[in-house]
Amino acid sequence: MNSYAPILVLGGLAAGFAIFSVVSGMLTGPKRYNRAKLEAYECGIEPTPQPVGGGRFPVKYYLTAMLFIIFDIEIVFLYPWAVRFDSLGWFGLVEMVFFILTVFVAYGYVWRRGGLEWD
Amino acid sequence: MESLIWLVPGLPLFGAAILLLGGKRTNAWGHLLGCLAALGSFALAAGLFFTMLGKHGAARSMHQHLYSWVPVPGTGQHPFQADVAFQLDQLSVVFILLITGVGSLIHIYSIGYMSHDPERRKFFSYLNLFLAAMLILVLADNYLLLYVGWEGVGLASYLLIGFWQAKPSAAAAAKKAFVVNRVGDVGLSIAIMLMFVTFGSFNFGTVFGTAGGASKGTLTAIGIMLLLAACGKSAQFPLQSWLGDAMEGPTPVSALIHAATMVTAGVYLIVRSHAIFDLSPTARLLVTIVGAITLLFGAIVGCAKDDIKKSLAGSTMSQIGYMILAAGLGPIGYAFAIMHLVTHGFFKAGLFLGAGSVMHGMDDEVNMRHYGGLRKYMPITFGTFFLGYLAIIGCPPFSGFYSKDKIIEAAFSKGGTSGWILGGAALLGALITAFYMTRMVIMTFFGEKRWVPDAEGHEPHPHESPLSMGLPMLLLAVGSVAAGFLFSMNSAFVNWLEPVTGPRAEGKLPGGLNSTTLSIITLAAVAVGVAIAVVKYGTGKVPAVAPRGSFITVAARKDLYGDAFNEAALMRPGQYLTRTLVYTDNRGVDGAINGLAALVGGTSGRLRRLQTGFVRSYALSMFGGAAALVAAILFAKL
Amino acid sequence: MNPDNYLFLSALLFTIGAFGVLIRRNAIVVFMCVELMLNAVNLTLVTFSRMHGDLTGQVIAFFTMVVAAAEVVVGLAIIVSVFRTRRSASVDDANLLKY
Amino acid sequence: MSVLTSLLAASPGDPTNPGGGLGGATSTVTNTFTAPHVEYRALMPMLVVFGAATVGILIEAFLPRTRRYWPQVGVSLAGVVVAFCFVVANHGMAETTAADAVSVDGVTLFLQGTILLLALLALLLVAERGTGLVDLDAFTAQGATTPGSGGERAADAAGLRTTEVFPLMLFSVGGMLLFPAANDLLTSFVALEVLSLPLYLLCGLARRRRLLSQEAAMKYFLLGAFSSAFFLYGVALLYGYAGSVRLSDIATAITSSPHSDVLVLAGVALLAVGLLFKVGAVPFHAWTPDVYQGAPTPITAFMAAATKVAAFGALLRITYVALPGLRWDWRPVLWGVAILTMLVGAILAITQRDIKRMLAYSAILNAGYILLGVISTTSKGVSSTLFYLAAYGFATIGAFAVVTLVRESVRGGSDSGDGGEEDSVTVGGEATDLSAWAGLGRRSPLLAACFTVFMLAFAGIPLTSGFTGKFALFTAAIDGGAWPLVIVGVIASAAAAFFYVRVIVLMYFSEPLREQGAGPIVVVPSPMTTVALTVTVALTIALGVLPQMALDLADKAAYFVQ
Repeated sequence: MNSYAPILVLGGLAAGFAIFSVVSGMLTGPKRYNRAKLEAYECGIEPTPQPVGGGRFPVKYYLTAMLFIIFDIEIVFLYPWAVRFDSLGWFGLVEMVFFILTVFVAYGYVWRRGGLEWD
Repeated sequence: MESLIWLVPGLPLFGAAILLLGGKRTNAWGHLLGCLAALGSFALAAGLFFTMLGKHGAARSMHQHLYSWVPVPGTGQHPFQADVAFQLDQLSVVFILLITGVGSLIHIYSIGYMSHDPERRKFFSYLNLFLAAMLILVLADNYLLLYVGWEGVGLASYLLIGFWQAKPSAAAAAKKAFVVNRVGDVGLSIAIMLMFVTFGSFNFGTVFGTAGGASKGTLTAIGIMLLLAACGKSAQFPLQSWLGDAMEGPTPVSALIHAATMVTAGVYLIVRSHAIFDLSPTARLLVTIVGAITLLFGAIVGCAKDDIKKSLAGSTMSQIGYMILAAGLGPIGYAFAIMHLVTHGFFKAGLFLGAGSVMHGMDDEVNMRHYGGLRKYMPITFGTFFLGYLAIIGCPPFSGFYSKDKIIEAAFSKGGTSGWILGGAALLGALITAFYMTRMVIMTFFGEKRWVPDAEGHEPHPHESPLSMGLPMLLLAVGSVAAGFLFSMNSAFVNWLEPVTGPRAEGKLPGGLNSTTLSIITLAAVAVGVAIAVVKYGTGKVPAVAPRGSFITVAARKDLYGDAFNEAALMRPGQYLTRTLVYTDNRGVDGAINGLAALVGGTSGRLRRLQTGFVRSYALSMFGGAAALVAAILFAKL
Repeated sequence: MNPDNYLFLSALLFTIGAFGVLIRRNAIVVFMCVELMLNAVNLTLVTFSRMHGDLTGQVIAFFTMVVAAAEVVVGLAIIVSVFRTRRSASVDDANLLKY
Repeated sequence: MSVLTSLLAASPGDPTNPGGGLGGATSTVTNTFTAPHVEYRALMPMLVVFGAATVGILIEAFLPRTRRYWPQVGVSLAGVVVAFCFVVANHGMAETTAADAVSVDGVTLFLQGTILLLALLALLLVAERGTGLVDLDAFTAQGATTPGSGGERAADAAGLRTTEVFPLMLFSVGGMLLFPAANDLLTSFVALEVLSLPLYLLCGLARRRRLLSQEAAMKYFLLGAFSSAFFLYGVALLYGYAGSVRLSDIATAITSSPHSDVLVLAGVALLAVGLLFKVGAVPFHAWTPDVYQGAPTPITAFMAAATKVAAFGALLRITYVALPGLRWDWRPVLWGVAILTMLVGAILAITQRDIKRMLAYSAILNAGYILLGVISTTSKGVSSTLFYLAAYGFATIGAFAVVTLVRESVRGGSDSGDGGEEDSVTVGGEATDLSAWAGLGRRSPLLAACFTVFMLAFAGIPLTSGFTGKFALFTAAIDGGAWPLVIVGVIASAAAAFFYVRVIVLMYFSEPLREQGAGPIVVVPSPMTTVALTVTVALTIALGVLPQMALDLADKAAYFVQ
């Protein structure tokens, strides 16, 4: 357990600071509300209204999410290579270049077939 | 040359395949391709023959192994080895020359004969198929491959007899030929099974080499089964009834298959298997009896028929009876059986082609009573037919004289009472042959015209047939004239076959006869036959409608009640037996089988409900299966 | 901590996933349950890897993750197209092929 | 202490740190790394196929829609043919390569050759687009459109073609090539997924009856993913037992390990679930009929033939290389599976009314037969399995090729919706109901004759490949002591002969169905299907009449490298 103690201490400190900030703001700050202030974010894009019954997202979200996952997961092979880059040497480099090239082929397909376009 | 043996049956087989698969696309040139395949095969056969002539002694027997069909390496006592291999020896070379030679001529003849038939291409494909199967039959080096060819010629024969299947009679005839042949085929298959059990091989060499080691009873059984097979294919008593009806097929078919080649397969089978018959006198005796009965039977039938082709069919039956008789006589007869087979191949094919030519000119009329006086209108046909006639009745020096005379002599020299009976039968057969053949020639070519107008009132206009039909007839006539003399010179034919059939045993003629006196007696019998026919038909008027005739004539017209016998002795009891069997079968066996089938069907119907279509229930079955698998494999261990 | 416990946990997760496949109707959820099974296996692999002191197990886990991601893409494509046709993602509604 | 703990306490685990956390694994890594030797020649068949698939992806990306078809066909066929040439050139090879992940030996090469030939024939069926007169495209114009929607009609009218099927098929073929060659279980798993994932998608791309097609894809996908989870769990357990996933290491661990075998046995059983699922053995067969029926017929042909070859190849390698030491444990289980598979396949096929479904049950039945070869554990068993897989594969592709040609006729109107004339008859979807096949022999004798050949081959009638194959399998099984299985096999064959022959009887001796005038019609395909059909008929007969060469080849190929 000893090794985890600093983490716990750090966590406790962070939590304490967060609670202190919020509570002190609530207690000391002025309270003047208007419509803009009631939004979830005070600036930027207006959030999409939540549809009735849980609702459905357009398929575009699914597509983008899928593309993210599939390209993201390839990183899994890059990490070990990056960590052991020195000892893997040229062999590792060449293999990895081939791997990334293959991923680029998939990327090219997605791009040309309009997978990256939102509309 | 030796490596080309496979092409001999291969060429017609390719021809048949191209014509059958090509369909209507090959209509324009199909007949030419068919002829080319046959001629090519003949050329190869001739080449092989000359190659063989160039060799001596044992080297003459050539052998080609193509491949082994599913060999089962020696697990049991007898490893199952079914080879596709060809053997070309002195016997098979005679056959392939006859088959491809006569076959080619008949192919050419058919171009003219079938020229008006819309299905000519199909006809040629069947003819090619027949050639291929027949060549496989005679070239096979083992009984299994021989069986393939045997069934193949049966199939081709069935297809060709029923070629005009729109005619109910032709369809019925094809079916009859097929069914009767099956009886014989069963004999062959049983013989092959017996051989495999006894000798552990199908190979000719192995079977014949070890035949001496088998018991007499086994050999006799094999011999009798082979005889049954020969009876079926060669239309011998008691399986003769199909041949007459087979004349429903186109005439070239009758000439090629039902006169020259296929029907002689039985003779080939017996001569090829001589090693087995040599060791079983009982089987041989049966063979001679069958031959003698058939030769008389066929001749009598031939006397009474007014249909020219059916009369010739009776004659074929009778002549093959001679060959079977000769083959049954053993070493003194084998070579003569084959020699008669070859000469018969020439003259009978010629006679059939002549008959076909007559029919062609007479608007497909087959009744001889409606012919008459055709000599002047069809000189070539008459000439060739007459030469064939002289050959078949055994008039010296035509080919039939040499071969038939020898058979009669061999029959007498068998010795003992049986020798007298067989010889007498053969002699009587010669007399009757002379009678019915003379009758046929007179009724067809001589006398007054008895032509009958057809249904629309057109008089027939007999005319000579085209060259494509005339040429084969001429060539066959040459064979009919010369073959016998050539074969007999210095016993050339007998010596040629000696390595296959074994040395010929010289028989001794009984009772003060010698070969010259016997020849004279035979010629006298022939002369008597001719004389009776001339008196009966040549002088008076031949009635256009057959008179009632004596009871023998009536019986002979009905094929000596062959069909009636079959019907009474086999069909009726067979039907009765079938009905009884069907009854017990329905009640007993079928009850069980149907019950089982219903059980399976019911199980199936119930089980398929498990296939609910719900993916979750499939997953459940998989999960259960996985659990069961784990449990089973662990349980098996614990 | 005893590594056995990880094995038990992963076996438990695997079973939960398998039962989820058997009892859930929504195709997406069924599929997520399959993913749960795969991840349970990952846990097993990593545990064994630790116990053997051998990296192979962890490498296999990497591969499994990638394969699972590819499976997600393919699976969701199929499920979405089925959903768009039938307006339902229930596996029990897809029941035309049977017997 | 639980069972597991006792098992693992003595396993070659981590003795120094039994109770520690999971953070110290890197300490075991050495700092030296030697690049593995990769024998590229041995890998060429797979590399070529995957390369061709990648080129296919690029074609999809960079060529305009209308010009993709021929390049795709060309690249796919060329890829498969070149790969086949490499397989032939590699004959006699016996080595493991790529860090022992792949073993190239007789069995691998024979199966790879078989898979490539089958893939070539299946590609011809997939590439079938009909002639100018009829459109025989089996695939939907655009997979993303909803069936029956305006979008689908628009895509159809625009003449769009789904050419992605070619790279998808090639990826699948690549996975199949790797599956029987995989020398460790990780490679096996990856190959299994690479071959399966494209197939899931291909199943859902049918042009007609898209609802069924999508349903088939979903079922296949969910169950396939389910089964691969089991497979993976099996891999994990074997890894836990042996400390390695290499097949030879597992075999060594089994013979040398003093521990109880519970872990390895459970692992083997779970591994078997995944493999038996792919070959369609009972009780993991439930997907087969549904998926075979719903998938586009060319894909069904490909799946039924090539997947079976690949999956049995993997099963052979795993059982013969990794598990010979456990022979006495897995054999009885496989006995049960084989018996169930043969009986269920034969019995259920009897009551099927749909030709594709019937062929699916026939596929299950045949999987049962092939299991006999696996069970016999002799080299004769291996060679007979190899031969049977090839014989069965060709006949299957041919049979499904025939199915693609028997079509329903639609009176008036076509897909494009101009249903003005009453008398025009257009070609509809495949007439898979058996009643539609009545009298086919009269309408199209040649096609009926082809189908008869395949049915006779399935029924195991002499002079067809099926007879030779069954003969070899049953002989091997008897040699291996599995004669009760052979008895079940023969009984199943007898029952099976019933439904095979029934189709023949139906085609030749039944009056054609005449409902509302237009019955089913037989379409004339482009040369692609014709070639595939001719080749399969020829091979089916050739393997029955002249099997010696192929049997010798299979005999020679029946060796594994460790």
